[in-house]
Amino acid sequence: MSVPLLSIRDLTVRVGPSQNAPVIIEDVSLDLQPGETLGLVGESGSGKSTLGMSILRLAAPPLDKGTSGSIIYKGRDVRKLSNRNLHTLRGGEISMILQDPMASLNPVFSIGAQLKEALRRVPSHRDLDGAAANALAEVKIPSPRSRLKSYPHQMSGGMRQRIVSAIALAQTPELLICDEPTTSLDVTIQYQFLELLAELQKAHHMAMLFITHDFGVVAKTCDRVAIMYAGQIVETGPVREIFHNPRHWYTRALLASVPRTDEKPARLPQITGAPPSVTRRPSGCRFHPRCEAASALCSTEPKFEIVAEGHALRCFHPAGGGA
Amino acid sequence: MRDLAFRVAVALLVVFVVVALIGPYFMEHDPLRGSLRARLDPPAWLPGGTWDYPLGTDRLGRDILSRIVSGARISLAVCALVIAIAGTVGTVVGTFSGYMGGMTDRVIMRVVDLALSFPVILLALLLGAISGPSFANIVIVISLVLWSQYARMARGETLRVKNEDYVDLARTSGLGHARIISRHILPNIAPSLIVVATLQVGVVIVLEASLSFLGVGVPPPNPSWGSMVSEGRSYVVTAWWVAMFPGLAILFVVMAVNIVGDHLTDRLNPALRGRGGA
Amino acid sequence: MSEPVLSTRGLGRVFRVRGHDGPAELHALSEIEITCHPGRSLGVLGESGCGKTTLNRILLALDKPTTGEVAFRGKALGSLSRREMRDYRRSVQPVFQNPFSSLNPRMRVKHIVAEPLVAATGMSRADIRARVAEVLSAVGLPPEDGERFPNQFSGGQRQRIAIARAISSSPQLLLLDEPVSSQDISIRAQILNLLKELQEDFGIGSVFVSHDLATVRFMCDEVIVIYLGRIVEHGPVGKICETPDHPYTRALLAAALPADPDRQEAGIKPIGEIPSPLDPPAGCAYHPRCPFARDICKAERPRLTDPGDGSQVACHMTHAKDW
Amino acid sequence: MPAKLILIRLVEAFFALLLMSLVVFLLSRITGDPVALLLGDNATEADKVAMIRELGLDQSLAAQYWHFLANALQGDFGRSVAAGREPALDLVLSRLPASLSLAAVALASTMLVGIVLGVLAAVTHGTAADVGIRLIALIGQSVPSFWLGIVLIYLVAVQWGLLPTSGYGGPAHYVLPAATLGLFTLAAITRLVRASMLDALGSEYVKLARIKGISEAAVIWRHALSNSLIPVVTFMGTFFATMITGAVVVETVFAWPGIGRLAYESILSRDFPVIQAVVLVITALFILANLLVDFLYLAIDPRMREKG
Repeated sequence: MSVPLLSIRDLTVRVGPSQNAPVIIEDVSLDLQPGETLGLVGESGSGKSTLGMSILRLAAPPLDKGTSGSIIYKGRDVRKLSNRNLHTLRGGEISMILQDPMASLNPVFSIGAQLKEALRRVPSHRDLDGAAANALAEVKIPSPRSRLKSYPHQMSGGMRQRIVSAIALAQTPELLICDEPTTSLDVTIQYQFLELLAELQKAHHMAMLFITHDFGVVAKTCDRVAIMYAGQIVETGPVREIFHNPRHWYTRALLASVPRTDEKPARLPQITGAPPSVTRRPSGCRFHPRCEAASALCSTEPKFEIVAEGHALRCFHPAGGGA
Repeated sequence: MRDLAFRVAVALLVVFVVVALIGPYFMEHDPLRGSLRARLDPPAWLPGGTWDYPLGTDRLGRDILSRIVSGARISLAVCALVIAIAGTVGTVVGTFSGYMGGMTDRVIMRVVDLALSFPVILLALLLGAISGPSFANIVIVISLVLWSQYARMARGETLRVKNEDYVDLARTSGLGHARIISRHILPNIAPSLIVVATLQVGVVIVLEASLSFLGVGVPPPNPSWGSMVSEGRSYVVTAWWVAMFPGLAILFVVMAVNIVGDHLTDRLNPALRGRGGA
Repeated sequence: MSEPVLSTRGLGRVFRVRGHDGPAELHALSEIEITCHPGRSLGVLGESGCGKTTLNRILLALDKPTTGEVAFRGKALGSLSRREMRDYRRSVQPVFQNPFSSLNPRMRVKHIVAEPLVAATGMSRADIRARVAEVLSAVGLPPEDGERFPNQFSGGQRQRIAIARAISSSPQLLLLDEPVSSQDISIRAQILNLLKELQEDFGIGSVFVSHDLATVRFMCDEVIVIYLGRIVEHGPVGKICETPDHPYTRALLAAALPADPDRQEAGIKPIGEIPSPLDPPAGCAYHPRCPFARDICKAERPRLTDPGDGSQVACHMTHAKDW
Repeated sequence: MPAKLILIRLVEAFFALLLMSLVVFLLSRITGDPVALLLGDNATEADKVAMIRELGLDQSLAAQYWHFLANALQGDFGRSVAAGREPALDLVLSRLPASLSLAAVALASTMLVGIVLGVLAAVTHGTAADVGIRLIALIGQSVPSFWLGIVLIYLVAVQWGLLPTSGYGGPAHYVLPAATLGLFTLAAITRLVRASMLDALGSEYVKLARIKGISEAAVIWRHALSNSLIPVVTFMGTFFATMITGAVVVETVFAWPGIGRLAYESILSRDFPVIQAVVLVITALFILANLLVDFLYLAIDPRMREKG
């Protein structure tokens, strides 16, 4: 396997520096290869968004002081960068699209001003207006030049998310983190946005970390997928492997519980209980109180083990696969 | 740290209320009658002072401590009355306006906006000048100033609560307006109104003192903290304590009220942080 | 078939709003005809701004239609006597999307659940208490929970409380407005199963408003698809999800991403933005986004007609088999 | 549509002025006997009758009000009853510069310092600097201005002799009155800016700005502050009213020859022509200030430009 673009090792994020502070992310390790798309799937409170923010060192104040582990981007540890280097990394090498396109544009500045702020950081851009118009054209905003003077409140949700993408991609980053970028969009708009992202990814040769709770989005966009539960990655593998042969009981149950358009069962297979809150996570396998295959062993800590090429999980009793 | 400040502030307010209620019965001196032999006596710890008059005396030889204790009662009474009157009127107007919505709401709110930002001290001075300083006057004038703040808060909160789904649900269950307002709206806007009320205690005390200072508040010889400062003004150079101590009393009580108000804001309605006191 | 609980005739709702230049009319709903029977579930499928929320509010008598009427057991809502109105309130109960907004934080759960009973039935206190315990256990909550306040419950539990409240007055029809879209994925199946079970056990009918084709497939018997305030297709759920006729429904089907990386080839890819309802396109409102649009689609609004299988579709091109 | 908005505001302003003039007129009529006040104790009946006719007091109340309005529109509020019998409006206008300059100095320094302190407190959230700034704001909100003025005069002017005790004059004369006048508003602005900066710094658009890689200074002073100023503008009208209220007190304490002190003196001496002029001039000023706030709003928040 080639040298990964991004390599996260043993990342733990607590709410503050104390060892007793509640843990949001626990021992997360993952690799991202150049040009590939990794889906990060989890429910609310699983820590997936915090993971995304931590990569750019944007986790909110008490969290930044409670972070340990390493985030290696092209051989450099992001966590040890000077402020100056951090600012060139942000936007320039790693960029991000946030969930809420309504909130992520500054309401008092024009689209053009916000876009140019990012473009100005690329020295080769002489004609900023032209570059900004091109950037809007690339995300398929009609009549881009006249749109530069518009304000965010004058656009639809789908348009705004495309503008956010134009801003995120203005400095041609190599890694794009997408934090639920389509959750607030209508389905037909979501579809088009995902297609656009795929095109942009190809054009810019970007790697993507795609954070979502929607398995349909993962199936459409990702090469590999990592499933998070209660702050840990419980299973990771190639997208086909995970969808067709999930080995962790959480992945398995979750996939089974999603309604489908092509069949109408009398009941959906359901997981009992609710995901634990950050302060009340069980010991051992975090999923064991809700797991149908749990044994006494499961209240001890399972290891993260590789079961097949690129397929690893954290479970004492993996499902399927002849185990 | 924050909790400590809050506790100290609460303790101070308890002392203020207790002193205002029963303090006057324990004072040796009559706050209204002075001793001509003891005019402008300094506080006990300065040369010439005696523990007979711990905080000194004023130009008529009246005991400053007794007058401050007695003034606390006036401040408390004004606060209680103003908050009861302005709070009731403001809450009724604001809740009605927000609940009705539409044109009614727009007209009422323009009036409230005007009242809110109008320098009502002019009206206060006018009223005071016309009918002479009196306790009733000051309560009316300050209520006139402050009802609009309750109205705005009550209206904004009513609008917020009115949009909550549980109000629609109550309507789908066939509840009438009166029951919706009493069961769903009022209990949910109450915390914010309590915050306003708390923060206003400070405003009321300062306004009352300011008006009394200007001579249109509590009529002399009753010892309002404001009029005490006013009387002491002419003696700042020779007898600073006459103006200093009542002023400090105002400062400490109002600070305590504001600390408690901020604390309640954080606890009851964090969205209003920093916007209550302006 | 049994007598319909609710039905609408020529329902329309126009809002007067402030447009870009002066007052404007927003046609939120036009010519909506639906019939709701006890024990049957009608899906209302559409994206944001299509009018499905307005429809829900009109069915709940929270809003009045501009044209047409809603009838309760065949009698127009406006002409109901006080007594009949109480019966209507008791028989038609909603569950909203957001259980954080639909439970009054200052009321105990038992009072929340009992509200429809207190207002619309003449039950004694003891009967009410018994009924509250009964419906709480029907949704899987212990009766002791009645003493607690909403903030002591998770999102999934809150939605159960909202459902308990809705069924407390033994309604014949539930109006379900996206009841799971604010829920975590592992909770969705629980809530959907619960709703389906309750409907089957008590013979309750429902109107299920949703943007998600897969959920509608699981929950509903029949579906109407709404686009910009008009019904564009109406039929049994199997037909809508497998062989839809209207191009918009087909786009929705393509955009409903299946949780399977091997089934990603869409039939008709959705294109374009949803137009502003203030300025809907002439003719067929979908024509700017429709790959099959002809001149007639721009000029003339298609009527709902039977394509030959008992369902209804509003499209000029339905019989043109060449597409 | 700003044009429509401005029109609505102008109509409102007109009615507010009209209402205020009615209030002032009625208050001055229901109180006491202006004739007795004007003529003193040893006037004859004939003098009184002549005076009543001269003042138009024998006409109906409505006619009197109409007369009053007509005169007021021409700038005629009558003459002061005090020594000199100056025209009331002239008296007010002659005192205006002192008040306006004091308010301008106080408001400008207050805004500047308040915004900076508010931003600093938000940026250093939770540290000693934040606690210190919040303590300043707390004291500023709690200290009664008349007392603060006296304390400052005693300490700074009398004990240390650094600044003049009172009166109107060069820049040094402005320091103490402006500080006294501005402290409450300073505290309010600091708190407001701190709170809205905290909101803004946690917002998604600030996250996106950081993701772009722009400097932290640009994030704070450009992205976050531009949004945090909107609530400050919302409260400008209230601040202005606070300043006027404060001016009456502060000008009295510092013997500042402005309209605040004039209002106070004329009310104490029941000089109704002056009272009427002062109140209406202040109302006009106040309305003007609120109009300015509306314009500021349009300038700072693009979302407002499209609302009617």
